[in-house]
Amino acid sequence: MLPFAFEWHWDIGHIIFFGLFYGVISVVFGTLTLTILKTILDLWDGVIHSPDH
Amino acid sequence: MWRKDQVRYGMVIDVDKCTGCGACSVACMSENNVGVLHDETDKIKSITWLRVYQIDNGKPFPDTEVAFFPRPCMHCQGGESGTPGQGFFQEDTDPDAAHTPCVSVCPATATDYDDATGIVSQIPTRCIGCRYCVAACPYHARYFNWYDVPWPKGTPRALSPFVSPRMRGVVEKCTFCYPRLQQAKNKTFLDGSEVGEMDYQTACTEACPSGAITFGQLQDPGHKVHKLIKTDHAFRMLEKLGTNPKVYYTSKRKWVRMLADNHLSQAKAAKAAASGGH
Amino acid sequence: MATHQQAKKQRSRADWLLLILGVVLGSAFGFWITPTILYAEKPQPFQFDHKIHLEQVDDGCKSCHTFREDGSFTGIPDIESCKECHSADEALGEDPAEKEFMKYLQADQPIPWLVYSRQPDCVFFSHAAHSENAGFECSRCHGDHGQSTSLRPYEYNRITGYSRDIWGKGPIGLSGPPHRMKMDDCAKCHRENGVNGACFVCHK
Amino acid sequence: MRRWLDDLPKYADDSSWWPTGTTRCRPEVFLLWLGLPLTIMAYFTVSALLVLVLGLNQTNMNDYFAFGVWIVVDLAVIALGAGAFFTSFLNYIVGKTELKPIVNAAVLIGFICYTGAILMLGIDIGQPLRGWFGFWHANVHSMLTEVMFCITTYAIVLCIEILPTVLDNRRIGKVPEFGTFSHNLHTIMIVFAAAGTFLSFFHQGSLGGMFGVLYARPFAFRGHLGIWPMTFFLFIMSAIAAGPSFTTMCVMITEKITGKRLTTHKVKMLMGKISGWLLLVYMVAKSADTLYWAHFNLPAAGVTFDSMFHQPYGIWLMWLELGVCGWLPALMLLTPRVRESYGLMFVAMLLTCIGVTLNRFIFTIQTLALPVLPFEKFYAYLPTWQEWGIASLVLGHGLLIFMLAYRYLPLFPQEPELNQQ
Amino acid sequence: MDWDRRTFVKFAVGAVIGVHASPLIPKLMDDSTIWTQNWSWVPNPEGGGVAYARTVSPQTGTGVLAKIVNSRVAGERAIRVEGDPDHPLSQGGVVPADASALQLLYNEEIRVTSPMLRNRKTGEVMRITWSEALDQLAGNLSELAKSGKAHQSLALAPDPSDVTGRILSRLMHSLGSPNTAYTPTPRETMALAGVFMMGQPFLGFDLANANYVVSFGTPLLEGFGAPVAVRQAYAKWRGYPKNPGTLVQIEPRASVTAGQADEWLPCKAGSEGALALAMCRIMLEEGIYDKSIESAYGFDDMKGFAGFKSMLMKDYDRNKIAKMAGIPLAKLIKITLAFAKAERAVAVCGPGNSGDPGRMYDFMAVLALNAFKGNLGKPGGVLTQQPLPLKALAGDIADPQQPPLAGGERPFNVNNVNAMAKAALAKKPYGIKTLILCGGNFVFNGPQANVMHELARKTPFVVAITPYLDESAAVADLVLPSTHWLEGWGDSTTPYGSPVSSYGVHRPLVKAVPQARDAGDILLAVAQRLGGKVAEALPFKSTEEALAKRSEDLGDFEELAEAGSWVQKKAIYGPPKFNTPSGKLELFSMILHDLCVKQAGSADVLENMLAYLGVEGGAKTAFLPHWQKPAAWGDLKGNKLLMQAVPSLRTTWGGDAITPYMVKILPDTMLAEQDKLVVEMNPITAKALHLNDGDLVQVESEEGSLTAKLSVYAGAAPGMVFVPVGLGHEAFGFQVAGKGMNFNNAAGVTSDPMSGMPIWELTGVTVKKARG
Repeated sequence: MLPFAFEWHWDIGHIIFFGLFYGVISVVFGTLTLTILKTILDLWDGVIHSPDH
Repeated sequence: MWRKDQVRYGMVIDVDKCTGCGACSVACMSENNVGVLHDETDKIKSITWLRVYQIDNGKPFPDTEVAFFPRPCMHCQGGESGTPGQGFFQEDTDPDAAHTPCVSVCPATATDYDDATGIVSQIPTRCIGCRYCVAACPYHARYFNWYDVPWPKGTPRALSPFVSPRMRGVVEKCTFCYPRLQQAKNKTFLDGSEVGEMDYQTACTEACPSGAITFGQLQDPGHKVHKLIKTDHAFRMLEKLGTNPKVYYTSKRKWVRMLADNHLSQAKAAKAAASGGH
Repeated sequence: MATHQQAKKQRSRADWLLLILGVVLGSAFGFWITPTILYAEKPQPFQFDHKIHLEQVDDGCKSCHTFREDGSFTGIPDIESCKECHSADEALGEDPAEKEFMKYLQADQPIPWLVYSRQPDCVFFSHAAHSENAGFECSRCHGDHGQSTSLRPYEYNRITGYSRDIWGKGPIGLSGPPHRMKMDDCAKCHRENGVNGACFVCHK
Repeated sequence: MRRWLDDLPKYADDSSWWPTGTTRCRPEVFLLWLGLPLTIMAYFTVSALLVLVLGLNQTNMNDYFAFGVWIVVDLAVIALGAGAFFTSFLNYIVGKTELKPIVNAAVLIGFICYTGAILMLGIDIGQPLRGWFGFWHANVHSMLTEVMFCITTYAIVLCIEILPTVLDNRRIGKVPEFGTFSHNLHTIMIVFAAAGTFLSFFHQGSLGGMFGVLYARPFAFRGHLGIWPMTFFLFIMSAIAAGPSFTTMCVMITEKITGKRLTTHKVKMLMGKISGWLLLVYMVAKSADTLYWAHFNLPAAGVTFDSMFHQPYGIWLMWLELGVCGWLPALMLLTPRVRESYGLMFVAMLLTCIGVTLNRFIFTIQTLALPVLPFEKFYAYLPTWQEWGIASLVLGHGLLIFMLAYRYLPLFPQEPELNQQ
Repeated sequence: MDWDRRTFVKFAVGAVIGVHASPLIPKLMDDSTIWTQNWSWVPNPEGGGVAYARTVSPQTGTGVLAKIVNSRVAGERAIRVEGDPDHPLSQGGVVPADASALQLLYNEEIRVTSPMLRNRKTGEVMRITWSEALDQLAGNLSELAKSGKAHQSLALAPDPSDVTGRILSRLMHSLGSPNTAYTPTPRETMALAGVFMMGQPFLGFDLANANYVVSFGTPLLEGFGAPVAVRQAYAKWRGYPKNPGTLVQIEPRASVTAGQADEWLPCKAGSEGALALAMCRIMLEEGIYDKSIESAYGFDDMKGFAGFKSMLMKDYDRNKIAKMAGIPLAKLIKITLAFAKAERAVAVCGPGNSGDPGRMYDFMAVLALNAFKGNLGKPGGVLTQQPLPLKALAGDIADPQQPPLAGGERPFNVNNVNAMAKAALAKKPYGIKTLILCGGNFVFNGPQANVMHELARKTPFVVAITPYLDESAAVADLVLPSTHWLEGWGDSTTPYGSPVSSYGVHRPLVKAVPQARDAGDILLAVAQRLGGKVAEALPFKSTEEALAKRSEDLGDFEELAEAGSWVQKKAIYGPPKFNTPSGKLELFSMILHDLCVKQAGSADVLENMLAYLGVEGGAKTAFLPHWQKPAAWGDLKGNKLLMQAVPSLRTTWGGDAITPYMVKILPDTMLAEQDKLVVEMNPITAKALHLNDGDLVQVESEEGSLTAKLSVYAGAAPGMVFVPVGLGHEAFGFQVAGKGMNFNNAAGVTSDPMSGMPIWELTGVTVKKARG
C-alpha cells in the first residue's frame, strides 16, 4: 500500500490504482477535515446551527 | 516455444508409463508435510498437491481402457496469445508476459510467478484465505486448508524442516519442490558449481517407480524434458484456455490425448457437418 | 439561524484545549504501554562470552558456526563442537557460567540457547548465499554480537512468540539490520542488489 | 423501587427523539418488533463464533465451491445497495432534486448493505486477522483488491453521507457541535456524493470483473473492453438498475408495515422509471453478451452452450434470469400504467431485484460447479445452517438499523406533510 | 471551567485519538496477525544436518534411503523414505507403503510403547516390565513343555525365510512343537512347480528384457513381487514412437494392469491355466514351438501314463477352451502367434488378484508354456536365481514327535496357516493352548481373518509380538512391542518373480519407541529363559548376532548392514540345470509322482489319495501341468457371483497396515463417504440383480459378509463382484481405523489341489441390497 512495501513497483498499474485511491481518500478525508475545522471555527465564533431552523 | 534465455522448469508425465500406484502423491505429501484429516474420502476438501486422476475410455466391457493423469500444479505462465476464433484467451500481446490465472487474482500478493524459474509460488503465511485463486484454477490444483491438521501424537517427528507446515484457513499447492532447488543452490554457493539437471528433481519425479515423470528446464536443449515436449504425443491439459502450463503429458493413446481438453464444440460441429451432408 | 451567547462561547474554547490534552496523554500512554505489555524476558541458560571465544579461534565466526558439506548452515554449534576444546572432566576457567556449562557437557545434553535472530518457520534463509556467495560479513545482519562479552536477556513477543530482535527494539519498529530483521529489511537489500524478488526465494 | 417502576413509562417515553412532526408506535411495541432482528443477530452470532473459532470447515464450501452463499449474498446486497450511490448521484450531481425525499433512505439502505457485506467478507476469509494484508500488500492487478479498496472506502463515504441524517435527529441536532457539523456536511455533500459515485462505479464493476477475468473458467470468462471484461460493465448496469428498485421496494414495505405514507407516489414512479430504463439498457447489453459468449467464447474453449448447464443448475436458471426477471420487469417498469399501480410496480421491482440476485448466484455458484477438466465430476452445493446464519446477518442488522433509523431519524422529509390528519 | 459531561467526552475523544496515534493499535494488529502465522498447534519442525541411510524395506524387498535429520536439540529423526537409486530392485523408485512408512513408525497412538498384559475378562490392560513379560511367555512355554504338551502351541510369523522366521521356527521345534506357519506366498508355489518340473526352486521372470509378456491373471502393476522393479520393466516396454514391448493381460477385470496393457483378454476368472495350455496346443498345432521341448521328459506318452502332448490334444482344444474362458478364438490365436514369434517372450504366473499364493497346476502350465516358447534361461525368459548364500543359524534340530496340526497327510511339507488354524479349532488332531503371533497381523490378514480371530479368542494364552496396537494385539493376553523395520535388526529375502536373488538387511536407524525390541531379540531372550535344548538351538545374544552368522558368506557384516543389501550380480543366462531325476525338463514330474506313490504305498491308494487332495482327473494327469477347475466355480448356483479382490499399491496385501497417506489417496471407487467400502460390478450384472450405482449392498459368502457401496463399472466382468483388499482395519488410529471392511473376513479359503497351499482367489457370494 505504501511505496516502501515489498510488493510496490513504480509501474503504470500502481500509479493509476494508488493514484486514484489516494486521490479519493485525500478528497474524502480532506473535505471531512475541512468540514470539521469549519465547524470548530463556527463554534469558536459562536455560529451555531440546528436542524430545526 | 519457451524462450531460450529464460529458465523455465517444467515436467513431462508419460501417461502410458503411469500405473496409478500413487507413489508420487505419497512422496509429495511426505516431502511437503501434507496432513491427513479424519475423512479423506471427501476429495473436494482433501489436500493432495499431486492428485492422480483415474480416467477410462468410457467403453463397455470388454473394451474398457484405463489411464492415469497425475496432476500437480501446472505452473501456468498464461498469456499465450491466440488469434480470435482459435485461442480462447487473448489478453496479452506480449508473448512473454506471465498471466497465470491464479496469480493475477490474489489480492494480497500471496502468490507470484517467478520469472527466474517459471515457478508459481504460494506463501501460506501471507494468504488471507479468500480462495479467489482456487476459483481461478481450472485444474483444481489449489487447495484450501478447511481444517487444522490433526497430527497424531509423535508424527510431527516425521515432518520435514524444509517445508513449513500450514495452518488452517490458507491455500496451498504444489511448489515443484522449490525448497529442493534452494538446497541444491546452497551447495553451489559453497563449491562454486552449477545446479545441474539431476541436482534439482522433484520428490514425485524421484519416487515414480516406473520413471513416468521427467523434470527439468523446458527451454534447455540439454535437458530431457526439452526433447520430450517436442514429440507429437506430447500435449497439455486444457491447452485451449491459454493457460500455457508447464506440465506436459505424453501418450500414444488418442483417447487419452483427447480427454485432456474439451472438444465438445468440434464434436458438435463435426456432427452438424455430417448430418448436413445428407 | 445562529444564536450568540458569550458564556457558551467561552466554555467551548476551553473544551477544545481539553481535547488536545487528551490526544497528548493518550498518545503518551500508547507509546509507554506498547513494549511493556508486548514483550517478556527469558534468561539464557548461562552466560557466554563471544569475545573470549573469538580470540581463541583462527577462523572467526566460522570456526564454530560452520557450514555443512551440503551448504546448509549449522547455526548454533552442538555440544560435540564444544568438546573439541572443552573437556567434561576439567573446567578451563573459574567463571560460574562455565560450571553451568560443565553440567551440559557431562550429561552430553544440548544447551537450550535462545536464538535472538531466529526467523519464523516460513522463512528460508541461506547463510551460504549471503556469507559465501555475496561475501557479507556476519556483522552486517548480526551486528557486533560476536564481540559481546555477555549475553543480553532474550526478549520475546508474548503474542507471536518471536524474538524481539526480529521486529526491532524501537517502539515503532523502524530501522534495519542489525537492529531489526523484518521482511522489509531483507527486501530492501535484495532490491538494492537486484536479487530475484520472487516469494520462494525467501519462503518455504 | 416502587417509584422507579412507576416512573418507567416516563423513562421509556422516547417521543422527544422522534422526527419532528411524526408519530411512532409505543415503546413496548417497538421493543417487541426489535425482537425479530435481535433473534436473527443471535443466530448470526452463534454461527460466526463457530466459524471463527473452528474454521471454515463449518461450511459446506470446498475446493470446488471456493465461494458459497456468502459471496452470493455479498454480491447481491452490494448490487441492491447501489441505489445509494445512484440516487445520490442523480440528486446531488445531476440535480434531479425530485429524488430528495428518498435519498436519505437510499443512503441508509446502501450503508446497511455495505456494512453487512464487509462484515460477512471478514468471516468469509480463512484468516480474518490477516484481512488487512489485502490493503497493505495489495496486488493491484486483482479485481478483488479493487473491490476491497473501493468497498471499504465507499463504506466510509457512506458513513459520512449518513452522518447528517443521524445528527439531524431532533435531540442530537440540538447539541451545537453536532447541529453545526451536520449543517456544514450538508453544504458539502456533493463532494461525498461524487466520491461515492466514483468508488461505487468501480467496485460494482470490479465485482463483475472478478468473474469475467477468470479466463480459465469458460462459464464466467468474457471478452475485454480496455482492461475490463464485459462483466465489469454488466455488473454496473445491473446494479444501478436494481438499486433504485430495491430502495423503492424497501420504502413501500415500510409504508405497508407502518401504515404511513412516506413519500409521494410520484417519487416512487420516478424511481421505477429510472430503474426500468436502466434495466432495459442492461438487458440489451446482457442479451448481446450472452449471445456472443455462446457463439464465440464457448466454442473457443472447446465447450458448447448445452454443456454449461447441468441440473440442478439447469438452463431454466438462465431463462428465469433473463426472461422472467429481466426483460419482463424492464418492460413492466417502462409501462406508465404499471408504474401507476402500487402493486404492479412492486411486483416489477421485486422481479428486478430477484433477477440481479440470480445473476450473482449464477456467476458465483454455477461458474464453480462446472468442471473444466473433461474428466472431472459435476458437483452441487448446499450451505450449512452456519452459513445461512452468517448470510442472514444482512437481514438482521439491516432490519435493526432500519427500524431504529426510521423511528428516530428524519429519513423521509415528506412524511409529516403526507400524514397530517 | 466547568467539568460536565460534554467536557469529559471531549477529553475522552482526544485520548482515543491519542492512543491511535501511538504504535499500540497497529502493533497489536500486526502481532495478532503474526500470531496466526505461528499458531502453537501447528508444528514447527526443527532443522538440522541431513544424512541418508541405506536400508531395505522388508515389505517389498526394495532398497530405500531413509532421510535423517540431525537436529541440535531434537536429535535424529527420519523425515522421509525414498527409493535407493543404487539398489537394482529400486533404482530410486519407491512404493506408497514404503514412502509413508514413517506415519506408522512415529505414530505413538498406534505403536505398542511397552509390554502389556491384558485381562481377558475385564479387558483391562496393564503395562509391565520387559523382564516380567519375558517371564510370562517363557513360563507359559516351559510349562507346556514340562507337561508334554509342547506341540499344543502354534506360532505364526510373516516370512519363513527371514531371520525372525528362522529363529521362531527353531524355538518352536526345539521346544517340541511342529506348529509354525507363515503368511503364504507365491514364492512357495513357484518353488513347488519349479522343483517338480525343473528341480529348481528359485525361478524368476526376466521382465526387463522381455518384449512380449503374457500375464496369466497376475496383477503385475498392482504390487507383484518387487513392485518397483516390475514397474521399471514395464516402463521399458513403453517408448517413443513405438512401444518396444507388448503386455498382454489375461484377467476378468479392466484392472490397472489390464487397462494399461496393449491387449486385454477378459477371461472367465479361474480359466487362466487352461488358456496357457490352449496356447501350448495352438503352438503345437501350428508347429511354432521350441523343438527341444520334444525331448522333455513326459512330452510323449510313457509306459502307463499318457504324455503331455496327448493330454493337450485330448483336453485342450482351442475352440473348447476359448469358449469356456469366454474369449474370442481369433484373439487367442493372434496372441499365441505373436507370443510364439516374439523375439523375447515370457508368460508370467503369480499370485492372483486376491493375493493368494496361486494355484500350483496353473504355475506348472505357465512354466510349460514358457518351455514351449523355449525361453528357459534366455534373456527375457524364465531364469533360475542364484540361491542366496545364507547359512543355517545352527545345526539341525530333531523333528518334534507329534505331527503338525495340518499338512501331515500331504506328500510334501506345506505351509497352510488357515488349515492349521481350522484344525486347531476343530481339535483335530489336537487343540492348542498357546498362540504366538509374531508379526504379520494374522487376525486382520487371515487369510481368513475371522478364523484367526476365533482361534485367538479360543486359545487360552495368546502372545502378540508386534510394533503396533493392531488387531492381533487387541486379542492377545500378552503384547510385546517389537521394532519397526527402521528401528531394529532384521532381513528379507528375494521377492517373488525377481530374475536375480537379493538379500536385504535392515538395521536400527532411528528410535521412535524406546521400549521396542527386535522380534528376534524377544524370541532369543525367551529361549535363554527356557534354557536347555532350546537355548542350545539358538546360541545368539541378539538378532544382530544371528544375522551376522546367517550372512557370513556375504562378506563383512558391517559393510553388508551399511549397504543394506546383497544382490546377485548377474542374471544366470544359458540352458538351465535341471535337477530332476531325468536330468531334463520334466513335463511329467517324476519327483511329484514318486513322492505321491511313496506316500500312497500302492496304485489303488494313490487314486484315493489324489481324490482326497482335491486333484480331479486322478493319476492320469496329476503329474502333468494341467488345469483344475476352480473350486469356487462349483458354488455358482442360483444368483451367486464370484468375488475377487481388487489389489492396489494404494492398499496393502498382508504385511504392514495401510498408511494414512495411502488412505488419503484412495479413489472413490475403493472407499467413499468417509468409511464405506466400494465394490465394483458390471452394469449388466447390477441390472440383473436390480441394483443401481451407489446402492448400499451386502456381499455375503459362507465365511462372512461385507457391507459396501456399489460402483457400477463397465470394466468389471459380468457375473462377478470386485472388492478392494486391505481396508477395514479396526486399529491404527483415526486416520485408518473404521475405513471400509476387511475382504479377508468374507474370503473363502480352500486348499489348492495337490499343493495344499491355502488359496482364496475366488469366492462364491451373493450380493443384495443392504437393509437400512
